[in-house]
Amino acid sequence: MAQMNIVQAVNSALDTLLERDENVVIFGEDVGYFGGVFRCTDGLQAKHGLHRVFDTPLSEGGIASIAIGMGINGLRPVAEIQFSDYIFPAFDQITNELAKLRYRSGGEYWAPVTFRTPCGGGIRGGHYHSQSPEVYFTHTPGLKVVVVSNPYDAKGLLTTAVEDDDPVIFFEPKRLYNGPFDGDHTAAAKKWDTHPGGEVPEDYYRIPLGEAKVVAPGDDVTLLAWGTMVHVAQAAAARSPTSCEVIDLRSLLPLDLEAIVASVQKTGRCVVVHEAPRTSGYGGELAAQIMEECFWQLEAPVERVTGWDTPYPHTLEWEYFPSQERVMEAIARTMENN
Amino acid sequence: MAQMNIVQAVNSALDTLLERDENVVIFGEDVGYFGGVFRCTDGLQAKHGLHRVFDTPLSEGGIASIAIGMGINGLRPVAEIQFSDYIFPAFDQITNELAKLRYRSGGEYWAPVTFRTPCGGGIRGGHYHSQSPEVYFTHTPGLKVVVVSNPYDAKGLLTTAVEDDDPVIFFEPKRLYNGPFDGDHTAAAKKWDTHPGGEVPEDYYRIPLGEAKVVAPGDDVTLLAWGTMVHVAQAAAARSPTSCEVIDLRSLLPLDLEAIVASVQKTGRCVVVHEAPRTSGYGGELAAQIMEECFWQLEAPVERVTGWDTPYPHTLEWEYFPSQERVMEAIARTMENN
Amino acid sequence: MSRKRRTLHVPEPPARPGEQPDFSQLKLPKAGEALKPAVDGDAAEMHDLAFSLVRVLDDKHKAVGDWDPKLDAETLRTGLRHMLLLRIYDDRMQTLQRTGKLSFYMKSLGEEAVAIAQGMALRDEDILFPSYRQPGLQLVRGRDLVDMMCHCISNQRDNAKGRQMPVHYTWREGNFVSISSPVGTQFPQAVGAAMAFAYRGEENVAISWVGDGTAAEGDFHYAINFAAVYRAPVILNVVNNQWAISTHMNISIGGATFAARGIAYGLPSIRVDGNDFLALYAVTQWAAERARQGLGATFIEVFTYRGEAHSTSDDPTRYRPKNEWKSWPLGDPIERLKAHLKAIGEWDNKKHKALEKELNELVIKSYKKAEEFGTLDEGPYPPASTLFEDVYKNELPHLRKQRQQLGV
Amino acid sequence: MSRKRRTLHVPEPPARPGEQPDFSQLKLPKAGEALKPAVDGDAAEMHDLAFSLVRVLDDKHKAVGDWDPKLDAETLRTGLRHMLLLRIYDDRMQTLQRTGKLSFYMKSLGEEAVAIAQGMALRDEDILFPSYRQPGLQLVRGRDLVDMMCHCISNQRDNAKGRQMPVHYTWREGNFVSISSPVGTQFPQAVGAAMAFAYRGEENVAISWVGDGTAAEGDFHYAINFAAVYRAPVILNVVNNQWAISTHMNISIGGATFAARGIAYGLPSIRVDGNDFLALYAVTQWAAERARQGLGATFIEVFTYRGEAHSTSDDPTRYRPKNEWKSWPLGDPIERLKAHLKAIGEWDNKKHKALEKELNELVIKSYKKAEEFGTLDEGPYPPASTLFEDVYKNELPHLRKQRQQLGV
Ligand SMILES: Cc1ncc(C[n+]2csc(CCOP(=O)(O)OP(=O)(O)O)c2C)c(N)n1
Ligand SMILES: Cc1ncc(C[n+]2csc(CCOP(=O)(O)OP(=O)(O)O)c2C)c(N)n1
Ligand SMILES: [Mg+2]
Ligand SMILES: [Mg+2]
Repeated sequence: MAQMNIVQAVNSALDTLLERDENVVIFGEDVGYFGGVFRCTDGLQAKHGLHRVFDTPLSEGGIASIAIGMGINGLRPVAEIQFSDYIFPAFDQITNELAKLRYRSGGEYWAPVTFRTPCGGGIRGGHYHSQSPEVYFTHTPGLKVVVVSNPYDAKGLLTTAVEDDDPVIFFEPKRLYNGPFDGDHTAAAKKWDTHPGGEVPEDYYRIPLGEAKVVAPGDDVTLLAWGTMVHVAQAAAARSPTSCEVIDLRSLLPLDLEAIVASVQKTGRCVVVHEAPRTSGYGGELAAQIMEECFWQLEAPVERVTGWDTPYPHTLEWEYFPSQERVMEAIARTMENN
Repeated sequence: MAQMNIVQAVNSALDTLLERDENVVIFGEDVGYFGGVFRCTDGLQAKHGLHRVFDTPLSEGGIASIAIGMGINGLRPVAEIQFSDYIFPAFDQITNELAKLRYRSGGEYWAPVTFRTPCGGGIRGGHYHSQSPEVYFTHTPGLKVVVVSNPYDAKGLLTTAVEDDDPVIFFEPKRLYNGPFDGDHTAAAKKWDTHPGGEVPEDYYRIPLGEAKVVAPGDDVTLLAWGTMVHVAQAAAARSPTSCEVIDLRSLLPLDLEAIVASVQKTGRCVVVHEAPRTSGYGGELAAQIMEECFWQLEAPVERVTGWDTPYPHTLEWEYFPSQERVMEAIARTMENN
Repeated sequence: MSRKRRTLHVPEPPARPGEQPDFSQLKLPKAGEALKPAVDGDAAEMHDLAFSLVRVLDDKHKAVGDWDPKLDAETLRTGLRHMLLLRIYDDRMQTLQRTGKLSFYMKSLGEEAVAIAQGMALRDEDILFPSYRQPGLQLVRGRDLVDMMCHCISNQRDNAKGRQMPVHYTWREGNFVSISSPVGTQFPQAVGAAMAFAYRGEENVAISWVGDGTAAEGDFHYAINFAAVYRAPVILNVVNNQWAISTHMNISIGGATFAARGIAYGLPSIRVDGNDFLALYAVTQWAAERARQGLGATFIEVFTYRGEAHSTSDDPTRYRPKNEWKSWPLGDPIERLKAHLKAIGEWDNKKHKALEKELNELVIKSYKKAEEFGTLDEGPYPPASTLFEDVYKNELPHLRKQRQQLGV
Repeated sequence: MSRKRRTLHVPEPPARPGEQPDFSQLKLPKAGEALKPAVDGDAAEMHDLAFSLVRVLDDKHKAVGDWDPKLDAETLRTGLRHMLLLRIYDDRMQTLQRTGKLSFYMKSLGEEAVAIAQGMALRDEDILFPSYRQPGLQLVRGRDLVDMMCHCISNQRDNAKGRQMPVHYTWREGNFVSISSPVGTQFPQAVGAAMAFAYRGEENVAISWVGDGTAAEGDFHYAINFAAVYRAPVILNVVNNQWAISTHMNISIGGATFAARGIAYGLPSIRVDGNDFLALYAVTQWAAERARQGLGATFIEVFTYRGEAHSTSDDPTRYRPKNEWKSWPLGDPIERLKAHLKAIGEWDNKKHKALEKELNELVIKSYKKAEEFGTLDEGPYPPASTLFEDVYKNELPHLRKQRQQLGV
């Protein structure tokens, strides 16, 4: 066991994977010599060689497509998209090619590609360094989608994602890289050493995709969140007079519907929290599934606390970012229906 | 008034727009001399000139980006994406640029671009000529999204879309181009002349975006649909013993929530039908909003009848395509909860 | 050349329906004229090849010049056989499409040499990333026609399990990567596959093809750029058949040649007569050898003409002169190879007739066999449960639920 | 050059931290060497310009050769002033960023001539699609520094209403199109804007810039291809400052030059010394004139060096030698123009000092004024209700509801 932040946990996962499987290759913009703009691949090129961890031209479409070709031809590529805001030039290769390859070839071809990409806001990144595009990928059959919320999960889930023979889009909330963040930007920044998820085994381990985690047990309202919002939800739950069960979904697809249903059937109330815009966000899908599965147990409509339906602002970031207060209000609203 | 199919209605709208506004330009792959692979721009180049209706290189990203530049510089471009399956190479320009331009520039710049694109299945087009990607665009603030279901609406909505100063993604279900289609592929193909929507004014008219249309009144279940599924839903409603109110959403964004709420508050039950895959489809968003607005009126969970969470198949198309039967079963299921 | 512009310039083809085909702007170097650089030559010294045209067969049907690959007659006859089979197969399938036996079809007419000659110049371990216009590669690698047909008529033996439209073949055994409809996506994928060969220190090459129209996609640029940067052992071909559905290449290319695009990235870039079996073979062999030696990628413009409609969904008389193909100066690849074989005394009309007959029978027999596994209209199709297979390696819970909902 | 490959080839820069900077591979033609074609010359006859380097200022600081734009001293002094102001402004803003007054900053150090010389060679009606590295264009067109600063410190007077990070300026009055972070997207948009000029028969041109790294994006290819096909009156510049964050241009370019990419599309393609004010001015003027005459697009590689970190988020000593910029043979654009003005007797050190002082004061005074409208930390910011403005032209119902939910 060691103390790690998410940057180090990702680095440790990649290091371990490079050691264990010679087919693992890592590439992307600035990931080679420099070790990535967030330093997630720091030292890996020096340790494993230029041909295993390397820089690419500035071309997300190119990165995605060579990853697919490598995957078809026996490698296990881990590609970094520098910010998830920049994944869109690769959208066609990901949705039309990578996602559909196994299906369209009758199972003859597949490409076990993992895309790692920093997502989310809270870093004054404005419009184009703050987006949370996860829902687009959940609507694309053939892809798996993971969003991590702490170092321990990051390493365990990334290891599983890379070893998975299906393509995985792996989101790393950049606001969490160096410490947990509960939405209170006026408080001093925390480090991971104050959080249980900061304890990370140095050796190889896996966390299965599709298993949500109850991060705080409770009785009256279920809070569903992923990424940074897990911390916001937990903080709101702690401040709320209501007993809340907070669930970190971890993988959005496959979805751990069982865990969600078990909780909502118990509590009868649910608040989904995400950073992405509201309309057609993953919160809508969850609300719909919860209604389908728990209709008779629901005591109030599933509440959604989300980013607004606007692009992500810079100056007014904290008016956009779903706050503890907004989560608490939503909890209170679900309780009104009593 | 004239009898038109959707191809002709679109053509007539474009013709009228070209006449009325010299800033309207139309371009895309094969839309010029040839008049488009679905013939929607037939004759327009000959009539209005090479510089107003022209062919482009085979590059959806290029088409989208020059459209934006033209829009910034005073033109009103109408670009065709030959199949909506091929809109993804333009995804970055559409979601990161076009959608966010007005916002990021503090309102200084905008681009009044309309993308027309044939969508949906039912034509044995398989994987890559059948997709319904509308939900991706509804999750992108800054875009408006329209899906048409008949010639009259097609002309009226397209006219409004092109004249709108916001960007619009305008979906034309290709299975409906030549006639209404209710999902029964074993029946003889119908023509638009048997449908009231086949009557189309030859002159200019507009249909506002954001107004849904009740296409069949009813009391017990609300059916929400758009595009081809409007016809499937109507046929299912007609066959069903239950009294169904069928609503054609027409524009998904802006959404006519009022009309939906009014209907569901009356019926207490709702089935959403769409062709796109289920997970994170627009049906999830609608279900969530309906729960939010009509929680106390709902007698049963909102049902979703959708494409499966697989890529669109070729041979087994009719196992994939949401059928009247599946809609009827869903209606029946909502009625069970009585 | 100076002129004030009045409005937007939009290029047009030399001739439209009702007009005479016009290839007068075409500059065709003579056979044997283009120099052949050493396999390990410096790309910067080969720019000429991107503006010239490598041709081996001369007007008298002789093979001339440095690029003559000096193939034995047996190889040439095999090439002829493959091309002929492809044409007959195409004809048959297109006819069947017209009668409703296939939902869709696309021919290689006039471009048969591309897949056949280039395919023959490679090794079986080399991995192919074709577009829909190179099904002939499968013939070169000996695929059973019955399997190809079963895919095309979408029956239960379609190894793609009915997921795609006809002509979107996949054949892992033949190293023929699943074709997808979005054009161009395979081009940079081939570069990735080539990088994997290099990574492992293997000598194999990857090869891919896109059309003249497709060269406008971003994928084209990714491919050529990444190939150059990593010196990937890949052969990147633009098959310039002058048309992209109804769009003439004048709309696809602003000036220069397609081959010139390779120069811009420092790649050896060769323009080759796409209807000249020998030239195509030689150029591909040269490029493959270069790649195997670790010297990186080659870019090839294959200059040809699309003899047929784009696909069965399309009517070319609406946008180009009816007889344009007949006026096309580089002729018919089959006729040209046949004439060459005859000119060197290795073929005659009688043999040709016999071969045609044999291949016709093979196609007819194969089709009968294929129909035994089902037809488009009647089935049997792959079972409905296959709808939910292969989305992921293992079925995920939500798909299991959906499968059960469909009752399969 | 033949060698068996063992594994994947990955290019590296000539020198890394701890090593000596190494520009020995650089071939620098002499000033005045490159020929200047007629404005209406045939692009196919100008290929040399894509492999050479247009330079006007020689080692003795004299303007030489055909490309000398023969600017009067007043214009040169204006250029010097703008470049100097840009540098002082940059220094000030970067310092302020370090003290937390800005959330982020990016400098133009070493590349000041790009925006200033190119901007000055244009007309005000010409539309600009810059990257984040050409803020200097605003100085050329006389934007008030206070407005630029208000954007950068994200206060209530930011005309972008706080929607973007600093240096993402927008300025419609100056025909300066809103900068967005996704690199390269503006390049083909500029082509569309140029097509609109052509469509209306106007003489104006559009111009855009991307970096060496960015040239790998699909947008780059779209731009150059569409520009060529429609002969759009656009000037497309690749500012090759040799680095894309930590990525050396050797990873961006497989061979040849960036300028060579224009050749591939039949465009006049010119490589120019990006630190030579006169050369940049001349080349841009030539390209603009060509575009105004209806002769279409020009492609320009501006060869320079990024003197500073990529941005304030980045530490270049981790990936390149510390003193690389100092070893860069093409020097500092400000020093070079200054030396030229001195050499022609139009400038001296005293004037320079005075100018520096004046501009320093201007920047300090402007900043004081800017802070009056609010600061990053304290505000006032744009009111919270602006969060919901400009998503659409008019507020849609769901946004109204969300605004009300926020209580604004
Ligand atoms: C991304 C994408 N856009 C559009 C299409 C529709 N389409 C199919 S083939 C084709 C023309 C291709 O022309 P070319 O590249 O010259 O190849 P050819 O058919 O001549 O072999 C078009 C536009 C597509 N399949 N994919
Ligand atoms: C599409 C996209 N991918 C990645 C980034 C992150 N990024 C910002 S600038 C940059 C490097 C750009 O280098 P270059 O094009 O050479 O321009 P320069 O900074 O040198 O002016 C990168 C990778 C981005 N902004 N947009
Ligand atoms: Mg073609
Ligand atoms: Mg750069």
